Amino acid sequence: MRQSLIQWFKFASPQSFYPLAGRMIPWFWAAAAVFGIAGLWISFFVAPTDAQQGEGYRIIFVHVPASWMSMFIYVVMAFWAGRGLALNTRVSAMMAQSLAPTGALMAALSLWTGALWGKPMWGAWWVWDARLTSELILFFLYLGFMALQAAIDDPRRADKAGAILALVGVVNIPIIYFSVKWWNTLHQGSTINLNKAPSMAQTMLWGMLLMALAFWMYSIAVALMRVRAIILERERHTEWVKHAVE
Amino acid sequence: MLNVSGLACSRGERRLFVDVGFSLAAGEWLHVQGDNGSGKTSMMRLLVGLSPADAGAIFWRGERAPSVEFRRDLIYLGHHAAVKEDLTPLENLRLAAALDGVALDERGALAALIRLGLRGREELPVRVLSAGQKRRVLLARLLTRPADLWVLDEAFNALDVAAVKLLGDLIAEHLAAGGMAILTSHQPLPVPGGKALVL
Amino acid sequence: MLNVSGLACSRGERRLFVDVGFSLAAGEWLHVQGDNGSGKTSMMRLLVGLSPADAGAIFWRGERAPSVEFRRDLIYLGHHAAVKEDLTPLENLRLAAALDGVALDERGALAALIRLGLRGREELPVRVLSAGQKRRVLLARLLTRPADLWVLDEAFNALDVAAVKLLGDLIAEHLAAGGMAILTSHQPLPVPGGKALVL
Amino acid sequence: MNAFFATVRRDLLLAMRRKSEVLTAVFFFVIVTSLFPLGIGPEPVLLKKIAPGILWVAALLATLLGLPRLFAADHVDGTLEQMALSPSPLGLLVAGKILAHWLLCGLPLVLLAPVLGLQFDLDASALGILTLALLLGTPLLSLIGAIGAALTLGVRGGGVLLALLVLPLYIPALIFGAGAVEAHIAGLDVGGHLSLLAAMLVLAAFFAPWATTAALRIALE
Amino acid sequence: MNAFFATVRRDLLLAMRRKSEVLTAVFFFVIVTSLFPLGIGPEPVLLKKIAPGILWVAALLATLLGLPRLFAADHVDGTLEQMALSPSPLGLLVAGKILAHWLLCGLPLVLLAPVLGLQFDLDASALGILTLALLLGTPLLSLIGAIGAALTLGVRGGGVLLALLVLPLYIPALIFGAGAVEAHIAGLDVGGHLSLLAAMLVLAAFFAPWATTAALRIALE
Amino acid sequence: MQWNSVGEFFAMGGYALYVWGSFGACAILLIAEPFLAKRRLKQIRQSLIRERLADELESQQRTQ
Ligand code: HEM
Ligand SMILES: Nc1ncnc2c1ncn2[C@@H]1O[C@H](COP(=O)(O)OP(=O)(O)OP(=O)(O)O)[C@@H](O)[C@H]1O
Ligand SMILES: Nc1ncnc2c1ncn2[C@@H]1O[C@H](COP(=O)(O)OP(=O)(O)OP(=O)(O)O)[C@@H](O)[C@H]1O
Ligand SMILES: [Mg+2]
Ligand SMILES: [Mg+2]
Repeated sequence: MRQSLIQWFKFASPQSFYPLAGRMIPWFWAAAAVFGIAGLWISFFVAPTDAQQGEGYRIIFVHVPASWMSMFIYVVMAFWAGRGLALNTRVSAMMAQSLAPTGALMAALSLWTGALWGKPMWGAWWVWDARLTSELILFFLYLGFMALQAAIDDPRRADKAGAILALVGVVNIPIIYFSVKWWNTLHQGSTINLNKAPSMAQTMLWGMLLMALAFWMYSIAVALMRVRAIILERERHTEWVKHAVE
Repeated sequence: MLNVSGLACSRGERRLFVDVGFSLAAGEWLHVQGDNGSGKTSMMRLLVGLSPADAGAIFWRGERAPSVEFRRDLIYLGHHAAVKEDLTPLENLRLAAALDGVALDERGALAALIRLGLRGREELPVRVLSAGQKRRVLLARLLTRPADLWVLDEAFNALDVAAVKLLGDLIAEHLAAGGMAILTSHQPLPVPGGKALVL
Repeated sequence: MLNVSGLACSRGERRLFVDVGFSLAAGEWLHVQGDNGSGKTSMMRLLVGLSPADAGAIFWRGERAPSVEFRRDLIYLGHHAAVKEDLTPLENLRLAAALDGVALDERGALAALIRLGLRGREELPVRVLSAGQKRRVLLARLLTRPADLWVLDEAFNALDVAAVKLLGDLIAEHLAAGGMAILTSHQPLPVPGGKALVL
Repeated sequence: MNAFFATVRRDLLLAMRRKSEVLTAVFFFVIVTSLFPLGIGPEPVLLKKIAPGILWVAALLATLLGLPRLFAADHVDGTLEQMALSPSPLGLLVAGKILAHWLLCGLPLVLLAPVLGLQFDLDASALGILTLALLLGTPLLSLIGAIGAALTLGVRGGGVLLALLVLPLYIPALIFGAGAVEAHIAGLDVGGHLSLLAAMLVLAAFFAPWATTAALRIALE
Repeated sequence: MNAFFATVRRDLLLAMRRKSEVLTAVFFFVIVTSLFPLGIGPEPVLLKKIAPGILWVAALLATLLGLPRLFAADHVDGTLEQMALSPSPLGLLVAGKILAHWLLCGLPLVLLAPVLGLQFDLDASALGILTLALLLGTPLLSLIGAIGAALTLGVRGGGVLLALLVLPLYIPALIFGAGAVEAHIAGLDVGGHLSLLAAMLVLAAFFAPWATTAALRIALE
Repeated sequence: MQWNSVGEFFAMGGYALYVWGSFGACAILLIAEPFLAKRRLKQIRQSLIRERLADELESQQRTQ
């Protein structure tokens, strides 16, 4: 326990995190590819046609992972940002900064695939339903976070201001999650419920979970790639960076 | 009573200064000197705790600053006017005192304004005052709030000859009463003695 | 070439001055003196046409000012910084020239900034510059726009010793080339000669 | 606590001195609510249906409009610096400023809403719920808004960035606030909506001054 | 004319430098249009009916939000003084600033309106009319707004006073602009509405820069 | 396996636009993003290398 704690703090320095991230990236790409291929296989070739929705329901295999990741990444981002604010560790703030674009991308994908699903199912690209709207808010929160950081030129100040915004915005996550419970809306409620038997076919569930894992691994890989660039950009005047690039 | 050591500051990629140190005892004052952009203002802002230093330590009466005690003993007047243009000099002074938690009655506030040559302007909105008169309103705070350490950034700017002399006298009185002061100015200062720190 | 007569100004119920008059010929300059609040800034703003006078007349080369010719021949630098904090010194200078309808290439702008000791700051946003550096950016306009009449309100404020000397030299050069200048300052001015006007 | 009341008094005094400011947030509220009937056309049934939504959105925008000025003036002229250096805790002064903002930009809306609601043909009990919801909601708007105002302080062109940051956070208040009135009109129970609003208010009252203070210190660096 | 384009370029450059500013007027527009459905509830028929009104009011508020900054920054830092003293006519510089304001705060709304209209389920021809009406209307908003911005310049707390002055003047634009789309949806002729808008635009284009310049000179005194 | 032909697979039971629109958008964005990240890394690396070269040149000139 102690040992791992020490490890944890050791990697809090950009200098040691930069090569570590470089070594981890290929593994996450590999995992993302494996899960992705398996997931796609199930999505298109194993999962049966839905009785009500026909083949249209297959959007679920990208829509749900994107929606989950958009929320999950926000929480992770807020965690890193808060850690950076509290402990003043530079890597944490950089992680938060590198996660934001990926999170925004996931939110955009969730909105896009949801809209493409809504047209055949509900007959409208967009309805002002609570969950859809709160997902839109999440997208705006990501954009706000990035806009705020871009608007402040001193990176240290930008980190701190962004952290406060990220922490305040966390309240939105439970609202998205519970939105379907609190308002009766068009959007589907939770299908994965521990108490009840799964309400959808077992294969669908597997496909969804595999795709979600693929999205997850993908997100980690891209975020690590981006954080490496951010580290170099921010630390370009230190000695170690001059030797880090060959 | 004020001990500063190893202070370093950088802005952007520029190192402004490293390893600045000095100490002030009761009755002493420090003249921070340097060309435009050498870092005088930045140093003072570090000192009073408005921005974090890259390195270094500041001790006030043996305790690490910035602390509440330090703030209670401190007056910092910067480049900014820090007066509300819509309020009168009188209101400005009394409200500033209230925010600092100091009791200040009308009489005391008026006396300070008159000492600073603002007789007849107490009831005008600060907006219409001249540049030098605005500075004087700000300087009146030196009289209305007791504080041991005065940190004045180019306080002599925009003042006419009489006001420069007056401020010099105020500082001399303050030092004689055991106070301390840190000043910047590009002009020669009308205060005798004083340590010098060149950035 | 500049003829001012019978100028009067009041603010609120206060008469600041009446019957101010003077004239300036090529190569001459005027030192407007007076205590804080005596009306120096107000007088200059009347003169350049920013606010209307109670009475009096201003003639520039025999024609009644303010006219377009007068404005073309005039540079007025006031208490304000009048530079955009978000832009770099270089951009500030070039855009100010463009608004005045003067062609100014990068080379010319750079040369002016370097003459004013801003080497290495051309690409920083003005916001982060020091108080004196901001004033220098403003003063660079004196070099980039030809004008016969310089009206400078406390232009020596916030400048360090080297910059004060530099500005003095600039003014002397300007006068030697047949220009005119109207200056205020509470400090002694490093420019020889000059008429005095006490308000 | 003295410093707290001194801040409130100071901000109120400043607002009074500018005279126009006190009434104009209210006028804005009135004008925005009257714009909609103009843009949408005068159908009573339609108007009644959209009344709670419009009143809430107008209240939200009126609050938003006053936000950039919450700290900006004090920042530009250096007063905020002086506050940060004051021996009184900055958090207390900030809380005072937020309260003053609510008294100036929030409370008048609460008092005015019933009158404007009348124009939209809402009945007395719906008006009561509307007022109650606004009474809980407007301080929440001021509290959340203060965080945004502090975060965008150093930032140039902050006014619009502020809107971008703050509006998403206002949406829950809007949904529950307008929802309460709509639920009441539809004959449903409004307790849930109102207690959620109250819970958010309590939460914000604890955390917002703290977050605002932290953001201000960052802006001053 | 050089000074005119220099002003436009300068204002655009300043806006770019603040980065966020360019996109945020648009975001404000988007967010405000999304607030209403949230406040009002998700009934498609109802929403379609109020869509033109909402889009116009949102455009109007988005323009309004950028107005206080139109001259304020130049005033505070003394640049406006310098402009008034510049040999180029002040009216020309002012016209340049107004054009830049429209390019930054008006044009993006025109381009975005069709997309947002889609969300409210408007059909293609209604979207066309909406865009055309906004194309005529938003420059009008900028022109009228500039007068208000100049008039409230010296005045402290001008932001809200500005809204108070300008909104009443915006109402004709709102009525004819939203009216055009509603008339089209109702199957009526829209030529009248649009030509009235165009006439107002021409009138404003002649007089607004002049009035603004006069107001600015007063503010500088 | 429920597909009898490749054509049927791409037709997606009449939902081609929606299903392929979703999967396609995901594919495009998820492939583009790593490339953008990669480019950012490359740019900063190049600029660092350039800077080191400039340093070397400068020190060479100084010793000469
Ligand atoms: C733009 C439109 C849409 C958005 C923004 C959106 C957003 C979301 C979000 C945030 C989630 C994850 C929340 C959770 O797991 O509890 C989710 C899950 C889901 N969505 Fe959507 N959605 C949209 C449209 C649709 C449509 C049209 C359908 C189907 C007709 C749909 C079906 C689902 C399903 C089945 C889930 C999984 C729920 C679960 O298993 O928990 N969504 N959506
Ligand atoms: N981001 C940055 N990058 C590079 N240099 C910067 C940055 N921010 C500030 N500076 C420099 O830091 C210095 C800050 O100086 P400061 O304001 O402390 O000077 P000062 O000694 O008070 O000068 P003055 O006498 O003009 O008031 C300036 O030289 C400024 O150019
Ligand atoms: N409304 C008013 N009522 C009374 N007095 C006023 C009013 N407005 C301005 N004043 C006075 O007019 C004078 C304006 O002075 P001005 O700014 O011209 O002075 P100055 O000579 O430039 O001073 P400084 O050296 O301080 O810059 C001040 O004394 C001010 O108090
Ligand atoms: Mg300084
Ligand atoms: Mg003056």
